[in-house]
Amino acid sequence: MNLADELEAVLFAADAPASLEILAAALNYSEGQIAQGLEVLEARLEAKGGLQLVQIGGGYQLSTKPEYADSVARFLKPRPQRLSRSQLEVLAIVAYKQPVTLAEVDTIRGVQSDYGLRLLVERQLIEEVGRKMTPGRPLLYGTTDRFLHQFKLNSLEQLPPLTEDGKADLGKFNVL
Amino acid sequence: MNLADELEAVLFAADAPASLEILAAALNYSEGQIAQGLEVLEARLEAKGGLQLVQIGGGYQLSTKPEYADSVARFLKPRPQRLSRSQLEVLAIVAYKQPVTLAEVDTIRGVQSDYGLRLLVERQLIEEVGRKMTPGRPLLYGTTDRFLHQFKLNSLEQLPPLTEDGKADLGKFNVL
Amino acid sequence: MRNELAKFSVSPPCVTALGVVAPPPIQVESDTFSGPLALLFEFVRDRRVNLLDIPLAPVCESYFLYLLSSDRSNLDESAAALVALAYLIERKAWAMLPAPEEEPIEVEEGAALGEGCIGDYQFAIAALTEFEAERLKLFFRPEGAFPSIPPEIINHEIDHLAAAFAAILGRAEPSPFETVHRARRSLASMMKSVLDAISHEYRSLEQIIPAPFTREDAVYWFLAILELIRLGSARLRLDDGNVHFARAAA
Repeated sequence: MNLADELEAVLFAADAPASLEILAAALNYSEGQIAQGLEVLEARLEAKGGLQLVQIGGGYQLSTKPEYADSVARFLKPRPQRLSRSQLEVLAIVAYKQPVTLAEVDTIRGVQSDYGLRLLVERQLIEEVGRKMTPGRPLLYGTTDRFLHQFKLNSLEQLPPLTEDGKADLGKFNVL
Repeated sequence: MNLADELEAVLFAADAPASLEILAAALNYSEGQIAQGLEVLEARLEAKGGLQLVQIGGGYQLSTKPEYADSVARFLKPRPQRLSRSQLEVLAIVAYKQPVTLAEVDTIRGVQSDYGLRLLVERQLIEEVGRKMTPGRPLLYGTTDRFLHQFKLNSLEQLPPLTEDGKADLGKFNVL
Repeated sequence: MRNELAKFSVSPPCVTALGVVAPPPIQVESDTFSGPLALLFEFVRDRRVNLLDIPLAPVCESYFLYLLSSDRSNLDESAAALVALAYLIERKAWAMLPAPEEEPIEVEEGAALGEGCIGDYQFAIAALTEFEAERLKLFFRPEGAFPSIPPEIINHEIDHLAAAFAAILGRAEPSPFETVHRARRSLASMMKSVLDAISHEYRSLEQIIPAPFTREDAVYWFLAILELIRLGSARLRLDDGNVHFARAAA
């Protein structure tokens, strides 16, 4: 048991960069001692292993070494599943016409869209936002914050504007 | 750059146990090679540092070493809540008798267990696994992957067996 | 169930806090349950009453009676009642089916144990307690803690999104044509107003049209004057490049 190892364990379990101050308070050392411990840890990690110590956002954090970025990306890859063409269609309709009911999506697409809609709800890209005050009180759907995040949008206003003939004016839209 | 370090980087980035199969597919090695790499990694981590390799929930995962538990807990502050005695009772019955209905748990414990059961469902240690085909179609419960993870089990087979006279056969049980 | 007890609300449907329409207060009377349909629905759902003891035929009859006597505008309410009724019928149908002799879902080892009592599990409980204590000493990476690779960012898919919408708009049915409900004006009535407004004295259009006026008013006035000129009831004259209008001599 030594301070460098203790710091490694703590930084491993942290979900954000930890400052000298916070580390010192949690581990009962002075900030100077913590800084020394971090130096030892940094040197040990640099010499061996797949991890490194980085100073980021005013604190310290463990990260993978850059040379393993490809492996890590390949390992994490299966998660960002691309949306299928039909999911994209449903999502586009919900994004531009929200709040919108399943029946309205069906009408616009000309095919049943309940499966696609459900998948998008599962992926938390769209969600129920209320009920339409028409017979049957059908559910209304809208996009989520996750949708904004996934498409790198700051707000819905950043959706590319559509011109009147129904074609998206992609030229005007600047992808971040 | 070597396989053990690569595995360390990948496992660091993972937030759930990764199986040999998944690791082999992601890193383009055979499962045998991955197993060897993990052995090297395990030995290196054991010799030095604050982390260790654990086999849990059907896969491999990095964790902090037990000797740093207090430091990490102090750093993270909100300590994971322990299960109460009655929750443990319900959980044990579900674990050994799954799939099992609430009424069956009640019978064995001799007291109503719906509250405990609900808490365990909320903590995602047990879940509904179907319905029993008897009148009333009561829900059947079973344990989750999270249950394995929380009790450091690799699979349900690692639960200590109960002998016929109701006493567990301690000798056969091998803690990891 | 007595039909005379079925009293129905005909006025606006009762919308609950969730925006769901409550079924109408159809009264259910039996030996084991007495109360409105909605309450029966709740009791059955929560397994507080045995559905097998409650005859559903009179409830259905009462529902039909309600349909006949209720207003057409209560479609939501009758739909809500139908849903509740359908649920009860389905539940009862299931409950009346004979239970299969053997359980189809079974775990071979676990189920081999008898019913048992909690004492049989003392060891298991002790073992789990021990495992938990050990496990609580381990900390794993928190979920979603790997920040270097954004989880699900797919570059440029936003363009595809817009393109998908544009493509789908091409295929869309035109929205139903909506008539604009504005008071229709006829040119004839407008011509009458214009005739009243002009005199034998030549005046410009601005002087003739009573202010304030909209663009649409201006168009109507202008068209009416042109029509009057065509019919010979009005005349126009050019003064210094400005057009002036007057009533034609009788």
